[in-house]
Amino acid sequence: MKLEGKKAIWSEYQKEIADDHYFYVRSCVRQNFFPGSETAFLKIMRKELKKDVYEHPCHTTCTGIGYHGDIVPVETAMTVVARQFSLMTEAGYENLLPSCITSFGLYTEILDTWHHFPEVEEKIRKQLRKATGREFEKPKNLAHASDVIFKFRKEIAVKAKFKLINKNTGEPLKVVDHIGCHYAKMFPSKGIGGAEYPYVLAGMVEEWGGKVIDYPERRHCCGFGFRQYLVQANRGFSIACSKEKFESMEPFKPDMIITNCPGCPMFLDRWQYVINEMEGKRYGKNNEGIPVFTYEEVAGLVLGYDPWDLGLQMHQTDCEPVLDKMGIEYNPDEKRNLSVKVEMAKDSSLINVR
Amino acid sequence: MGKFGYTISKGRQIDWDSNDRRIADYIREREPSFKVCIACGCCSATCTTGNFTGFSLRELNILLHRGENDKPRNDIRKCMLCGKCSLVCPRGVNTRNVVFVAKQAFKKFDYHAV
Amino acid sequence: MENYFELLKQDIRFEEGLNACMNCGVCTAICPAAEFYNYDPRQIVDIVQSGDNNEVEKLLKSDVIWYCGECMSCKTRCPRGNAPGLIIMALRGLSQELGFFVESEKGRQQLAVKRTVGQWILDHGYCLYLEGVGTDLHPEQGPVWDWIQDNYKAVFHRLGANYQGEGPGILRKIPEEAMEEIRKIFEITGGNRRYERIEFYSKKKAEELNLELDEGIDNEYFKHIYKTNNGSHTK
Amino acid sequence: MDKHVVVIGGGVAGMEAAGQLADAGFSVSLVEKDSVTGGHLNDWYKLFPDRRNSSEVKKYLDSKVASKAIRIITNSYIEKLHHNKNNIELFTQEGVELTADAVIIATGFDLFKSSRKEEYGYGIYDNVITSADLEAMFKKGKITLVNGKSPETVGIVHCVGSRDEKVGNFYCSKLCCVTAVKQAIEIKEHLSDSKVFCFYMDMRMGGAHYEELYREAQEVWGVNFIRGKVSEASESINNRLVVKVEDTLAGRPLKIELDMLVLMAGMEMSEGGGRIAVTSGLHIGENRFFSPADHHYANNISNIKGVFYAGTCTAPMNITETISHSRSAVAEVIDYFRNVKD
Repeated sequence: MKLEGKKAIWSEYQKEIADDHYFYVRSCVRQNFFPGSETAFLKIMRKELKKDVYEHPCHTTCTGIGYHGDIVPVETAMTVVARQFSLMTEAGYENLLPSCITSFGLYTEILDTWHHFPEVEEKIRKQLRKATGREFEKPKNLAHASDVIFKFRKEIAVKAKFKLINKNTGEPLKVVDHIGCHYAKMFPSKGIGGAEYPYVLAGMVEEWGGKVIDYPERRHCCGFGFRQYLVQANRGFSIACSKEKFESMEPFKPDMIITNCPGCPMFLDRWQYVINEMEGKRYGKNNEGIPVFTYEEVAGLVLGYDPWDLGLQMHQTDCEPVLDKMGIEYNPDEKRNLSVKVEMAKDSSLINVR
Repeated sequence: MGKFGYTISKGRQIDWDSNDRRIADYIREREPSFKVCIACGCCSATCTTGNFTGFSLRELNILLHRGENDKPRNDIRKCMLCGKCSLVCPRGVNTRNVVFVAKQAFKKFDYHAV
Repeated sequence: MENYFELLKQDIRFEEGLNACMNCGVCTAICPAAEFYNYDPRQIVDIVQSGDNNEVEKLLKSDVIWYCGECMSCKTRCPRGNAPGLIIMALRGLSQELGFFVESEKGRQQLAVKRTVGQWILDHGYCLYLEGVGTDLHPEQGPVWDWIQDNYKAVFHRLGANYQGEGPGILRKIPEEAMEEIRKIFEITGGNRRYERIEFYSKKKAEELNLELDEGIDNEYFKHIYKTNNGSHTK
Repeated sequence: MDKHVVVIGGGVAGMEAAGQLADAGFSVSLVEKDSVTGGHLNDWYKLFPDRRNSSEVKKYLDSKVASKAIRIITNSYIEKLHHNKNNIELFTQEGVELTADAVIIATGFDLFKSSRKEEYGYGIYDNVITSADLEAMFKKGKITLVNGKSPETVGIVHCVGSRDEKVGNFYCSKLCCVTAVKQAIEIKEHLSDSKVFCFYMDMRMGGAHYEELYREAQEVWGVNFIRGKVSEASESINNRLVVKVEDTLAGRPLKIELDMLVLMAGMEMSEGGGRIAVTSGLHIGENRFFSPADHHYANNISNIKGVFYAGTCTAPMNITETISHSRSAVAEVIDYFRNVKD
């Protein structure tokens, strides 16, 4: 493997990412399965990086899962998205910051379609007006939340309390990155590093001391496949995809998986549990599983946030092996102890301030 | 199905590295014209059996070369050995003999139709 | 018989997704669905571009169009700029519009997607809804999910959520005026029509199969489509 | 007949044109960007379909340009040219001005830069090489992997940079199929125990004796032909290449691990040709090659009076076609002089 070859490709796929004043739209999957990640993201943006990130209480799902589950027609999805744009315009923002890859992909697809078929945009404007009386401007800048963390990866490294380094051996942690199909596969130029060798997570991992390992099934889908997971009868497909990835990455002995998309970490986490239940197979060293993280969780750990404030207790596959390697102290008793009162809701980073 | 209600799907890729190509090798040795097929489909188009059963000599050739022997070992029984295919092959493959030798090979390597 | 090709052409994704295909197979080579299902996106594109109305009708009524996971890996690679995934989306849309989806086991599942995700969008403004995802329907969520659901208030509170609260935040209650706008959008843009079509044809099919189907997900037909796998879809 | 003709490019087309012009009694300046003439011919070892040594053709061309009427200017390229009253003025990169009564552009082709097909990992994965890299190995007489060992399994990918909208090349480069077959046979000649796989979309064996070579590859050498465009390559823990393709004739995806992957790089308009086109206002086609006045009966004639095209600067061609095209360019020059008043 020649890293220079990848670097040449990375240098070709630079995308513009706004510097400040973001309009944040949340992810359905993140909110339900990784709430700590969105909380950590806002804390990093607002408290560590002093950025203005605004969240409109009236924003909704983009309907992405319904759209790709084929129950929501394309014009409906477009109009719902147009409404999000309208909320952004109304709040005085022009940099859209989705927390979800499916949303990011959908926004990108819609803007591209409107670009090629202006008559469709006109129709959607009319429909939105008719339904809600709203008007909108299209975002000037569209960046996924991971793009923004990538942009500020060096600032985060400066504040780092921990590194992605095994403190016992001094070796960098071996990290597998999983990008999420809708980040760049549809529009390679919209992703940092393009579709074939995305750099968005690799750049963070490198900057924070870890080593990204490539493996044959790196580009393979996690298997969500929308209707393929949503309906029980189809889940044999869903799990087979993740299994294919685990089998492919296993010989490289990864310490952890870092993910970009809201859904992928949930699947890569849960399917390890199911494969063990079904086939008695455990991946990872000492059969302890391969811990799976969101990029916000990794950023949070690097910045020294409490693992249980990040929500690592919501993972089925234990994350402790990575915490131990990084030398992060944590209270095991606190993991599932609900009597611990932490008033996160009063955290100022969760409040819109302009 | 257990408590989950499904099982992990098996891949259907042609896995070149783990496939058994002894049948194809056996045929190639004994009927060398087997090698020069270009998958044009003339044989299948003219095949009387194929018209009624979906049997395809073109497909059989490809699958055997890939070491995908399960379908061919079942399908090959359908061939009536009329030899029409040999007449139309633009590469002069002795298709009729390919079927003959293939049957021998299945027998030799103990592949039974299922 | 309707001219399906003309109907498909009305779908913008069909226009975007289909140029001339040269059958190179680059899509099938990396398609996750082709890897596990008896499925070949190249052949789908070939059938569709042939314009053969009978063959397209067969597709619309078959399981085959429901295997794709819409990962769009095919779009990255196609040397002719096609997107089989987008063509599939157009086919699925038409299959539901015409009621053909209930003719296949995989197609019938659309009701399950509609009555879960579809319902949550209109009821709550989210594609997923914490209380709707339980280990009864999602056993793979594992023991950790049982613990989370049993203690969701404390768990989500600690992680900074604003569960069903006012104002911004994780899993906040989306204000009624916002939900009204979403419902109105669904009404005007064909979202409701899609839902109604799925319901209408599913009810017809349930009668035909003699399976009970009332509202919600606790009924024979829902369970049937949610769980049935006749085993013919994979190798 | 004291006419002076400048030939731009000292590859097969330019050398042949210069030689023919000299034979016809003109004085010729042959401008070559490299330090030696011969162009891509210098990089090939044996030629398809007869596998004769490329040096034999080179020897013929060298003898053609040995004429005293030909001045060879190496390490120079033409930045710009324009028609000026009765002659054509040309400027080299160093600003040297040449004057010609006619010009033959023979700027040839560049090989497609295979790293642009990112999914094949050229320049990233150790044992992914191009057809040109493999020729260099043939020249050295040894086919080796990065670790010095001989490959046991080799895959050959057709259509790299050809017939591919993703890299902006809609056209077929026409000669990669036969190159693939030739190289497959040569690999088998070197490494008789190796297994060789050609991954193709269509076998376009249009030249004389090409189809016969294809048949020989199957019949004599046992090369495996799999119909499908390679979708991606990746590297396994053992430094082998995992290749994904659909076996379209079986209608199923196929996965295979190989020691080496050879990319059949297509042909593109050369950088030098592209530059002259821009600076001098010469027409190019959608394929970015020079677009002659008429593809049927005037395919040496440019849109600038007195400027003619020879060889692969107008489209992919093999050596036979290139030499024929050069000769017809010379015929056009003679015709032009006949009709132009001094």
